[in-house]
Amino acid sequence: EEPFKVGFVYVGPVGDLGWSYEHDRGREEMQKFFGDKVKTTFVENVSEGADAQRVITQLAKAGNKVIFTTSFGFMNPTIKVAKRFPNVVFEHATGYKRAKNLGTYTLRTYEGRYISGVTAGLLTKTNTIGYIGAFPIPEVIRDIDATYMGAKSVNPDVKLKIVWANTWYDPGKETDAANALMDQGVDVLVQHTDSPAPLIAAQKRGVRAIGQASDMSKFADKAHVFSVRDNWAPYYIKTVQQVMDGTWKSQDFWGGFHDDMLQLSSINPNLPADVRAKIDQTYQGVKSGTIQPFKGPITDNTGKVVVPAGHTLTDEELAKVNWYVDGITDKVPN
Amino acid sequence: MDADLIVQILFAAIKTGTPLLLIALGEVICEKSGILNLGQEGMMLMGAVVGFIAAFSTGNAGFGVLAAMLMGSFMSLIFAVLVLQLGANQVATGLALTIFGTGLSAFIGSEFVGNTVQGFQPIAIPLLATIPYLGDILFKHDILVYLSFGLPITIAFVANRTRIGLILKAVGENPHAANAIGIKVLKVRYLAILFGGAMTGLAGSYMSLVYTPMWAENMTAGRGWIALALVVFASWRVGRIMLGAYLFGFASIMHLVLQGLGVDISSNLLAMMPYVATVIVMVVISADQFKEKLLAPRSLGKPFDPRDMA
Amino acid sequence: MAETLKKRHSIPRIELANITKQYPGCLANDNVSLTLMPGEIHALLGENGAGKSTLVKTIYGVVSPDSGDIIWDGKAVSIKSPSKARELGIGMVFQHFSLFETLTVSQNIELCLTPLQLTKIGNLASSITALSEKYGLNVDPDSYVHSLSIGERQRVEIMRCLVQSVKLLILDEPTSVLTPQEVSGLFQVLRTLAQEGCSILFISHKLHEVTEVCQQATILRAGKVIDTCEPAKETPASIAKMMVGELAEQDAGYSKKEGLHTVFSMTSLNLATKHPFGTSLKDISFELKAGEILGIAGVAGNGQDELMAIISGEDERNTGAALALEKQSIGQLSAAQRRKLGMAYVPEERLGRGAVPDMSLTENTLLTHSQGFIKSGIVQWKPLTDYAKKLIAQYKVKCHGEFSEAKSLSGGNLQKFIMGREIGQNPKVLVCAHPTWGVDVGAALAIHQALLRLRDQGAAILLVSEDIDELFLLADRMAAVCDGHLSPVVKTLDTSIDEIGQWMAGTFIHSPSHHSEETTA
Amino acid sequence: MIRIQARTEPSSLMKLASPLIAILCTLIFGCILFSALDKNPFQALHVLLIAPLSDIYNVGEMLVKMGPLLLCAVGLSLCYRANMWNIGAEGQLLAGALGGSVVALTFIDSESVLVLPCTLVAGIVSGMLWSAVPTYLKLRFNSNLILTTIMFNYIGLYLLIWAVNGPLRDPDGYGFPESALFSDATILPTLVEGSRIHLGILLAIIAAFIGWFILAKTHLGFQIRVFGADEPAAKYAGFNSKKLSWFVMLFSGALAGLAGVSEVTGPIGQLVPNISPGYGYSAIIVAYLGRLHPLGAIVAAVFLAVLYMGGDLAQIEMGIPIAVVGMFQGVLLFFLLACDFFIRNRLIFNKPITH
Ligand SMILES: Nc1ncnc2c1ncn2[C@@H]1O[C@H](COP(=O)(O)OP(=O)(O)OP(=O)(O)O)[C@@H](O)[C@H]1O
Ligand SMILES: Nc1ncnc2c1ncn2[C@@H]1O[C@H](COP(=O)(O)OP(=O)(O)OP(=O)(O)O)[C@@H](O)[C@H]1O
Ligand SMILES: [Mg+2]
Ligand SMILES: [Mg+2]
Repeated sequence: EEPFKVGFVYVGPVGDLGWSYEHDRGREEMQKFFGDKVKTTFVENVSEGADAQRVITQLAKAGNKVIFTTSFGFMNPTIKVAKRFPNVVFEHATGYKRAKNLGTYTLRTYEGRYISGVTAGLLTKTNTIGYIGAFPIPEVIRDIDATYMGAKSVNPDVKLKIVWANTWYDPGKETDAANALMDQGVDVLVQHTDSPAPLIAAQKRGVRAIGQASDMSKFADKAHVFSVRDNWAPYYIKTVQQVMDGTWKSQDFWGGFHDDMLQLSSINPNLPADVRAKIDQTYQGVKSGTIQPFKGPITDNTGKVVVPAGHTLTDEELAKVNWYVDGITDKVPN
Repeated sequence: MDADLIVQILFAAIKTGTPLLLIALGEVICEKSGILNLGQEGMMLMGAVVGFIAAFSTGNAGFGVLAAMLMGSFMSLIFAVLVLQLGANQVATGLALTIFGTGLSAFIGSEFVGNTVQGFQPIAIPLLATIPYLGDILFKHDILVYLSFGLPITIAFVANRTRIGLILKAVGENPHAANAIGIKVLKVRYLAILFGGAMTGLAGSYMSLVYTPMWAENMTAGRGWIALALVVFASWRVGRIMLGAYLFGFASIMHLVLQGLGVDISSNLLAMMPYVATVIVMVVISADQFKEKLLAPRSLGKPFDPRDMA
Repeated sequence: MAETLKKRHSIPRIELANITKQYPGCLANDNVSLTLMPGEIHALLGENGAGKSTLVKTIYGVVSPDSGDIIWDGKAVSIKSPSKARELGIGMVFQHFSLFETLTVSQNIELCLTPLQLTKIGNLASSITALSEKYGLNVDPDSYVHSLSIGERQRVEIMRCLVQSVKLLILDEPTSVLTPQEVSGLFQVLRTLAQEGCSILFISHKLHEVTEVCQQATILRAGKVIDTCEPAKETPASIAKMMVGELAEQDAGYSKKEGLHTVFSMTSLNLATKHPFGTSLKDISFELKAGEILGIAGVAGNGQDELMAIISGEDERNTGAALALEKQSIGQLSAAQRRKLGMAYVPEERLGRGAVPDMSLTENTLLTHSQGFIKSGIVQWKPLTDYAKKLIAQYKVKCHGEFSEAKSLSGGNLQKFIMGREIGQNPKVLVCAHPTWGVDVGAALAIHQALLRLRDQGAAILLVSEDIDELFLLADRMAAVCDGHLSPVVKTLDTSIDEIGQWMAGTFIHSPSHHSEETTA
Repeated sequence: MIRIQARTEPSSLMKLASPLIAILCTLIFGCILFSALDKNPFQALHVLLIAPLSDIYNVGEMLVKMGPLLLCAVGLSLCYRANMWNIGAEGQLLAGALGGSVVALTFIDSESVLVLPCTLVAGIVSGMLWSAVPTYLKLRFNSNLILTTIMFNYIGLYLLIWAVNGPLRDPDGYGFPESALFSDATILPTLVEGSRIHLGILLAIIAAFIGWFILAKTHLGFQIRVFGADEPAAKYAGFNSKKLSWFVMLFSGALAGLAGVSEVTGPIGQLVPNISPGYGYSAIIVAYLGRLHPLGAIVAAVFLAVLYMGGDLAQIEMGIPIAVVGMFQGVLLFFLLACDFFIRNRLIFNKPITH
């Protein structure tokens, strides 16, 4: 019997230690789960320009039944290809356009950020947390808000400093960004870029930092607080299974701690007990849904009420967050 | 901005400028001999990956540096054979070297992704490090940075004050004449290219052992190109290379620092800063046409075949 | 004298036996044998491309021969590199200078010495100064080569050989760019060296020089030794005959002509140099008439390059009415526009300026001769090719054909081609620099005749040359430049080599009244 | 005994044969490499070099990839022929994409047939502008062109990123850094139904012929070649070096700008941050592989497009990591460059001349 073919398109190299790296680990686990029944193929380093459409088409032509396109920039190319191959299932990560044979999926990374914020708020002695942003897209803006709200919930005096690295991945530049923040009194770092460089920089300066996307504890045993790991495997297994069974339907899926698609990994054993306890408590709350970071009332930093009391942002609304919550002194870029 | 912050920024500018400085120092020697090697990015990646693997396997960062320099030289040897022996075009060969090095480094490094090594620790130099401000900026670095302080002085001395420097300049200005008076042009160029390769390898190991002690694909992120531009920026003068490298380092730190300070300019526009600054400084300093012309190695990029002597 | 030398030293300084060197497509040296005694000044003669340079490069270890032996002081040696040659005591001044312009004189000299020699010499700068005095060479060790005139560079080249106390000095066309005074200075040095026992191998196309200083001569043609002679017993004409075989009437002297109306004039031109080491032009005025050749003598570097550049328009500064062509001011026009008005130039550097080395002769024709071969921006290759063929045939340019690359031609042939190209445009004014530099007698004759024909057709010719004999031969009127000043212009028949030689040294500069009188006359 | 001897003139036979020899050498190297990796070498080579041309779809995609490479390379060929070391095609391409997008987005509601030409012209002009600045700095302030064009690549990139994050961002795009999709009126027509072969590719090929025509047939082209081959000769002949510098730089800026705007109005259909996977840099290789000859650039651009596509196909079909493909491509380029040696030299298998 022919194996069931599944294709993946990555924006970076699988060796980037961050985003594409975790997608590829998800692919590997899925492959392991299904064994010989499934054959996976991936194409790495695919440019988000004209190349994407070709690569996706070629994967479809090569007989892949499900194709995961794992970067926002692949959205329009995926749509175009999906139209031409109605019998192939497409799944696009982080996008918002769907079709009958095209679903979307993303992570509730803000859940992890909220826990990061709480932890950072407790750990900071200078009351200044640093955030290394990649690009000012809604996901990052949202996560900055979540981080700040988490920190504020335990430390009313906390300040958040944001530096945009304008890259998802450039270890050197991320190091520079981390240092620039630490130079300005930051003593806990949260990063939204993919390499472990900021943690290493933090360790050198005796500062704490929180890992992103993958378990980064190995790189900085002392500085590392915990990592919020992206875990795509459950979704990949579920989706492939559904397509095999013929039960798959196009939808917009958001996975978080509840779905085991986010994981808190390698919590540093040397953290103070009370902090560890608070992390655990927050984690349980977020996982069970008793803590909802974007629950009203929330005002943004221009004084406008952005979430009225009694309302919790829907996924649809979460996807459009483009404001900083009250207390962040910066302006949203552009 | 308080004094402490300024000290920190300058400290960081030196660290950021160091890999650029190392590459540019190697390339300037290479260019003085008349050879333009655009393969810096590929050689640097190879240096980074091999340095990392060696340090990781032996647990000794010193070995890592050594291995990286050897690897850099080996890469540049490929370039040298093509360009010097086979007369291949220098620009195209350099670009091919970058493609090759990027691929090869990713290939051999794939198993080492996700590891870290104990790189070099900072060493505060006794006494000097206690000088207010200056001590904090200059004398609390790691060994490779100190090496990068010493190298420009050594290289400037060799290039400007010794017979070796004289020979190098002669070969770069007019290889035919140099050949006619019995200088072994190809040998000089081989050595210059290999030296450039070793320095780039060293810069690579600085990235993967010191700056961010890990290996990740394509981790040098275009620094090789900037370093090439620096050589031109400095009009082949070692002192100016140092200035340029730190200036560029400073500008790339500042665009991040300014954001943290809450300056209300788009981060993308701030990110242009190092490049715009480089152009502006360049325009200002290269106004003296005649001096510039005297400084540029005249045979740069031109092929030389000792057999077709005039 | 040669006999006695040979008797005194029975062992030759150097002996070449059956040297053969094959280049792709040409046998440059074919079984060449030659013997040189200590203290002997030996001339190596032959047309362009006869293989002279190749032979001496073999001796100096730059070129390795395919076969043949070199015997040095009685012992067979193999000279693999110039450093080996210098170790033996061989020094060489190249036809195309091998100096480094961005280095100082003493650095240039240092590069030619081994570290061992350097330590032996000790203070290089002072030994350069000492040698300068001894041989009257006047070389400043600290100046940069790019700031030196051609004559000075030549002296540096010679100094380079002298500091290492040579036993054999090879000079490849050393006099082609020197003034008469400089030439006699050089000969003085050579004689002194010879008396000290140094052998000298001397290549020149100026045969009267050969008869003046050389004791022996070897003549090459197409790579083969075809004759030897004792120059003292010959005349330039008889040597020329040996070299090129049958030759038309040698420069017996041509008739001088009176110019007609003024075609081109320069009035009170003052111009600061752009080049930091160039010469500024000071109050230069002269008139150039149709049907005459005006010769300008001068030691290289006295403003000739600047004068040429401002006349041709390569120096783009606007000189307005200071330059006039047929009473119309042209100082504001670009080089291309001046060409269109009927001005043509033959630059001193033929390869790399007068012609593009890597382009065919057809394309090199188009370089300056575009009129008639461009239709609405499109090059008409067919007629152009035909025209190039015609030029080649008319001026007897030796080459494979109109598709040969310029660099594949010998210097003399390329010079003939360039002359032909410029003359072929029927210029009203032809400005011509050093037209026969390094060109053999046969080619030189052809070029001279072409110039005279052009003059007789009514063109105005400005001839800038360092070869004073050539000027006397060709020019109808003459002047000299020194340090950017132009001497009075006089009829050639009314002056003497002596007077012009003095003007070249600047004796006229302090009598401005005399100057203006003459030029407006 | 084997000796190497310089040829009197370059061999035209070897000009054709040397790439073939190089490819042969690479095939042998590839066999060894892929065997060592436990991949079927013949299949791998097939996928890398033949498959990209194996069916209509792939050929079409190859052309899509080739278009921008060719446009940039033709301009660069002219620049390099004139000794203008323009490394800035990448920035000029991005500027073209950005400039074109501004027009396309301004008139996004218009259905006029004039919008597309206006968009293209805007792209071309932006590309020219982006090359004009370094040219001006060089001619006026003597600043080094290599340096300024590299810097302008980065500046262009950040300008583009700034624009898609700011003024040109799709207001309905959930804040993602992308512009709105262009209207149909600003999309380049496709030339073959069902493929992505767009007008830009045709323009690229026309540009190559224009480039060739200029160099080989016009007086302007002749002047460019003289200027590049021998600057003193060009000055002696009275050619206007400033005019020629401006011409080649603006020409190459225009073509690179056209490449950029053709990407956004062609296969991409909107402004995104990643317009170019480094076309402007790859075009340098294309220009050199094409021996700085605009028609040679066509062959070289096809060749490089095949290589890049082969790289993706090798991942899809055989799971060969892109790193290996990069290595393979590097080696192929090495061989190509090395084999040019035999154009200028020959091997002689007889004994040296003796007497
Ligand atoms: N490197 C070379 N490759 C091929 N042919 C060469 C080379 N060098 C010289 N030749 C050829 O060898 C022949 C002899 O050249 P050579 O330079 O020795 O002549 P020459 O007698 O010095 O001429 P001139 O009087 O013009 O200086 C010429 O035909 C020349 O074209
Ligand atoms: N009739 C002709 N006579 C002389 N030269 C010609 C003629 N026709 C074309 N050419 C030359 O041939 C060339 C035109 O053809 P081609 O397309 O091969 O360009 P190219 O400049 O020769 O480039 P390359 O030498 O790199 O191949 C030009 O060099 C041009 O000068
Ligand atoms: Mg000669
Ligand atoms: Mg051709």
